[in-house]
Amino acid sequence: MADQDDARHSRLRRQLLMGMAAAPLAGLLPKVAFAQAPATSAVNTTGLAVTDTEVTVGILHSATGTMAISETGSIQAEKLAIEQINAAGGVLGRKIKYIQEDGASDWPTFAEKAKKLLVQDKVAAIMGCWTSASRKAALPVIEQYNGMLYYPTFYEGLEQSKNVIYTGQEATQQILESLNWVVREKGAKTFYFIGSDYIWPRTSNKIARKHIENFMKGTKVVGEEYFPLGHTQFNSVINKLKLTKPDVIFTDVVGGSNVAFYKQLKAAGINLEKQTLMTISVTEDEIDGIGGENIAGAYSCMKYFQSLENENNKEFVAAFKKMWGEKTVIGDVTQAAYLGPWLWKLAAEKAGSFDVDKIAAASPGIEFTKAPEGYVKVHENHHLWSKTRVGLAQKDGQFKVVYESPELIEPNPFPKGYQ
Amino acid sequence: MTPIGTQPKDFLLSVEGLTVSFDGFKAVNDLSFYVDENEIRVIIGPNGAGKTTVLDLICGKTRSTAGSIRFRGSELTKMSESQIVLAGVGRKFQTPSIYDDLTIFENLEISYPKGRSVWGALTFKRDQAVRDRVEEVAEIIFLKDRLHDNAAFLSHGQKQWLEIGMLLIQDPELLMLDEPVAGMSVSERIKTAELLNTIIKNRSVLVIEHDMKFVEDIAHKVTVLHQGKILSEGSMEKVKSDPKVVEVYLGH
Amino acid sequence: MFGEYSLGDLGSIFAMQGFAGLILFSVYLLMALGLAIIFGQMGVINMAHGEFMILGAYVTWLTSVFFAEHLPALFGIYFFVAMALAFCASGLLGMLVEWALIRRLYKRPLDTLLATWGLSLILQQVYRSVFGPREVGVTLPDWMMGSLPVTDIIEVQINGLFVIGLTTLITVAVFFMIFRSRFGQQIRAVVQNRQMAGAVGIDTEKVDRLTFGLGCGIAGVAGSAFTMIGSTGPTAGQLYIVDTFLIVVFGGAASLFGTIASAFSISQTQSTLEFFLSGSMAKVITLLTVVAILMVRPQGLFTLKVRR
Amino acid sequence: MTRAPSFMDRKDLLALAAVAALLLIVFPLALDGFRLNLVGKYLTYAFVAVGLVMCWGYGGILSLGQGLFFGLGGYGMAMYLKLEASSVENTKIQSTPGIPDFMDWNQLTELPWFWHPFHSFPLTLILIVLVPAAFALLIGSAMFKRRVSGVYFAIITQALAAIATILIIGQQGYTGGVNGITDLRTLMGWDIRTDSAKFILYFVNAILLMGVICCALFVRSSKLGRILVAMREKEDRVRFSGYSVANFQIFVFCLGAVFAAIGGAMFTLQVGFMSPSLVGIVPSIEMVIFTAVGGRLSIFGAVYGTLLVNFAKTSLSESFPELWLLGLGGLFIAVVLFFPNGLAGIWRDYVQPSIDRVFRLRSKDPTDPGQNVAKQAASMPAE
Repeated sequence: MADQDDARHSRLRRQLLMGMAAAPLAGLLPKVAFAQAPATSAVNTTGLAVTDTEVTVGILHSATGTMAISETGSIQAEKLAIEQINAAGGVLGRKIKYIQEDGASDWPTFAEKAKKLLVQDKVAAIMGCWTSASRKAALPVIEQYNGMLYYPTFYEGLEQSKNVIYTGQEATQQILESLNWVVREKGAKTFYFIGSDYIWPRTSNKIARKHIENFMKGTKVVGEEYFPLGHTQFNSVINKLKLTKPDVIFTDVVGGSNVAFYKQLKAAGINLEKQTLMTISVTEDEIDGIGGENIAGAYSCMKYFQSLENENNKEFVAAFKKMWGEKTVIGDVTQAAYLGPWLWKLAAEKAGSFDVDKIAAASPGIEFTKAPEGYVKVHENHHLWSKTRVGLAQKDGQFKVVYESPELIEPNPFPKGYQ
Repeated sequence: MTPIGTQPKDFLLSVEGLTVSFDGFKAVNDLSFYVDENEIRVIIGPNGAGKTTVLDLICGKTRSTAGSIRFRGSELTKMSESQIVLAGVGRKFQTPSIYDDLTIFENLEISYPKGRSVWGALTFKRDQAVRDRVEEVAEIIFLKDRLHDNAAFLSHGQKQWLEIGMLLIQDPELLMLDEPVAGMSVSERIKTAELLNTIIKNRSVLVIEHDMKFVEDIAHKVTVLHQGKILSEGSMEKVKSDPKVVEVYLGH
Repeated sequence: MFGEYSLGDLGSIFAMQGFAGLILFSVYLLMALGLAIIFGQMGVINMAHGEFMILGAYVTWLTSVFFAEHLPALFGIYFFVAMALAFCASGLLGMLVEWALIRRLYKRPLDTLLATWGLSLILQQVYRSVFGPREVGVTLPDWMMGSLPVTDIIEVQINGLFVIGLTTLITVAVFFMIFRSRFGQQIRAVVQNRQMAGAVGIDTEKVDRLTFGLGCGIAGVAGSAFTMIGSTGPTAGQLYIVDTFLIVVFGGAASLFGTIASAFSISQTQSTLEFFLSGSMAKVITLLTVVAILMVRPQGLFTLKVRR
Repeated sequence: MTRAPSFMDRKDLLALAAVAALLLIVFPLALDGFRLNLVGKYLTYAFVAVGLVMCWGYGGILSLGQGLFFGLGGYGMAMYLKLEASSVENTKIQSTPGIPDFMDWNQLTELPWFWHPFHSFPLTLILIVLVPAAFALLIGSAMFKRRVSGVYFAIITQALAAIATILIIGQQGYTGGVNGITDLRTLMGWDIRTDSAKFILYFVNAILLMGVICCALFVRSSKLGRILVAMREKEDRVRFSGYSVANFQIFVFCLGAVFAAIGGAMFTLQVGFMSPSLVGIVPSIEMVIFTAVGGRLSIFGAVYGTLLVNFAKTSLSESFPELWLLGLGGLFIAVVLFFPNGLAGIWRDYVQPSIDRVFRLRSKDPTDPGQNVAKQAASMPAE
């Protein structure tokens, strides 16, 4: 909303102004810090935008276009993390400065802006991208110019790069445990897949199908449907659901289609309290648009829910709301985006350098104990070890966590037997 | 509908049983007439009689519902507009139809009967023959000194002449003119009559006109249309004295 | 694929599929009616039609929020108020746009396309700045969500019925307005011969403005109704534009009957195909069929043969 | 009279020289590698815009589906590059090595038939031109022969662009889906990702664009160009002067399609991937806007319009990321309402007169009729 937006801006402005006013007073304090900060020539051997007091990173998401809906949360989380890191003394004694670029929901623009950030602005890292398409477009650029991308979205896997840290889950992490859970808890035998028509739902469903057909006895997939992005008419598939009566409706519909799908499902009399529906694409963000009353009773598998009961998360949620307003909600990707700047900070400190090669090498094994989702650790393959959780959607738009994997799940972007 | 027993090939143009209906309204109804070589035929009739529609049908702008139009032995109703033109039928529209954004030279050049295919137009060369012919025609239509002006700057009468010139350069065997002197000043009208008298040599002409004086001057034969049908046909004297004609048209 | 189902099941499914087709038909018709007036009657290509719909949707959302906070007792009927407000908001914006933009472009129909595309970009950004980039969830009164069970399997969606009813009502109203009322007479007069209409004392500028406003207002109502089934976000309007234009063109632009016939045939084709094919392919085949038919018969389904 | 190529008058020659100087000298000297590559990307859209000047400005045919042709060209090139990047060696971790990675993810085990021609570079080049031309011929024949008029044609081409997008996204095993065809590396062994390759590609692109401009100038100055102007004004008169109007419309639509396809292929080479987001309605309409901003009747204007809008888009989105849509939308409206002849019109109405005043003494014989078309075509009011 306008006033909300304005409030954000003016709050930011106020913070900036206060910071400037405080600078002369606090002039003595940072000097102590700088005295300890390693020399710029030592921490930056590749000509990145690092000065004695500052280090620049890029934020690259869509502020405009269809994806702005989803990416706004990520931008907010990354800004929060950067602010918190700066408040805690920065990275290697330097404050983080960010340059924000708009990908405009347009994949070539992502490539263009990534290149701009790397070549012109010489940023030390990029927090950014959301859709697979934008990452695929930006990746060759990032590899060519040896940048460092922190990518927050849960995605289809099948990728691994020295220059990317994937802070969201890859498909097997997200799906397999949850499928086991639904078969175990609900005695599910039949599944019906409904997804948006692009690579992530198709790959996720392929993995789910392989798991169901090959690794679980007596279960099968009775239908699989894909709809163009932005599709809003689901009555036909709902009729098919009524005909096949699957035990579980497994969905990965994204964007505006989500809203249409759940509203029509409810209107058609499919009561999610009785009919098990499991989704891997609905977070708190999406429920904002769908309306809690339309999706209550559905199960979502994610690694993070806003309602997680732990100290890290309580602090994170409070800080987030303080910065961005009481009404904002935090979804899985938003939390994953929040991890990006922190993981980069930890890696830089471990490496003692901002050099991309050193950070890439230092990243595996990095542990972030203050993560809102609990505890995460970077794997050799640059994905995160993480738990997976099943949340039950509530009327108020929040999830009640009904299951949590007992152990951290190993990321496996190239799953054998699932391809 | 095709009548049997006539010998169409004797005529340059034979229209037989021609009918067209717009959503049930028959604008032209079972019309038959024949035009000889070198004949000047004038079609007259009250507003809405279907005069312009007859010309539209002959040149292919409107497709007939039934009937046949034979020109030099070929059936025009089955041909495309450009084929009809190539067969030798030229048509001038009621309101001057010229290209305002082109010069008079270019207006005339486009009607020059060469380079009418896509490839031909791409490779068309403006050689001396083209220039000579364009200038010759420009002379006839009184526009020689304005060859390189934009056509938009011409007066209404001059535009009419330009269009006639465009037809002239096309050199059709059958020339169809829709009200060539409408909206002209008296002096322009006199010049136009003069112009028409030069250009109608060696070809057949089909004219729609309201100006009776003008009609009497040029017509060999007159056809009177009324409600899509022929009311009377023959020499001007004969038509003038036909009581049916007097009733619906002249006495109007 | 039907081997495993009983005859009764199949019968029920076909009944429900027919109903789904009817809902889709109503949705399509509702989307297209406003455009049929603007494009069909005025010849203006309004690429911002979707944004006018979304304005209606946002107005509905604002109304729902207002009722929830201030008049919770009347929440059950807020939707009717919202639709009326949506009509007014989109209609007024439409009249403003006509005054500022469209009336200067009547002689350049292709240019209206470009200008209204620019307008749609501006409106999208305005929505984004005012309402935020995220989708807003419109809470519906309980009575509108849910369904009436007819048999074990057959259930009739109440909001589906509502959309069907609303579309019927608006269609009848539009027909009455265009073909029976004095205003409609004036619209048709202006469409057929602007100068003549002006000469006989019709204020053609006013008629244009009201016609455009009417078309946009109907778009607003459509947007309001779509909050029941679709999403409301700054860019949601773009999703509808291709479908909507195809429906109007397929029907034969100047014919309101054609628009109905076209919405019916397209929705039935798509709904049936969706049952047998995947959603994406159903959409592609439906659109391709429409385009192919338009290539063979460019004037659309219904048209008058006139001397041009 | 300067007897350079007969299809250019002195003004065109000067304009061409100015464009050449700007593209081949000023930009490479003034811009760093990154910005130069950006300009190269913009210039690929200028191919489409020049085609639109011919189709829309001269032919009166507004196509809202040029993205389709841009995409056909771009995908053609991308398919060739992808096959080269998917050598058995590069793809040995796949279950079926030797096919593009996205096919492997979609359980394809052999290359679809329509990919096979793209193993050969010469064949790819031919197909990049031929396939869009064939599509345009098909669409054009179906529609122009039936006299589909401007607005309808625009809407139908728009629908075709939308269908193409849904199809590409839906058939991801064959097309790479929404991600497009990414991770392109070499062209006949030459790494196109390096800065030096980008530099060379920029020049190839600029020179090709000038070739396309010359081609457009030639068509415009031929009798065909005058027939196009004539058709736009009095289609019936042209028809009843013995021309098949439809054939000329088909020709100019095919020409526009081929120009767009060349632009698409160059896009793929310079940007390094091709995706359905360049095929759909939005890019197609944006390209029309570039043309309108440049001046729909000005071939050179198309280039400047494309550059201007894209520079504005990039700089606005860098400084005010959340506001650039407002600027862009306002630009559309302003151009349509106040400058229907775009930059070319502004140049003609304000800049050219003052230049002429300076050079008045040296004015030359104005009667060569071949020169008049451009001037007059440019001076006509829109539609």
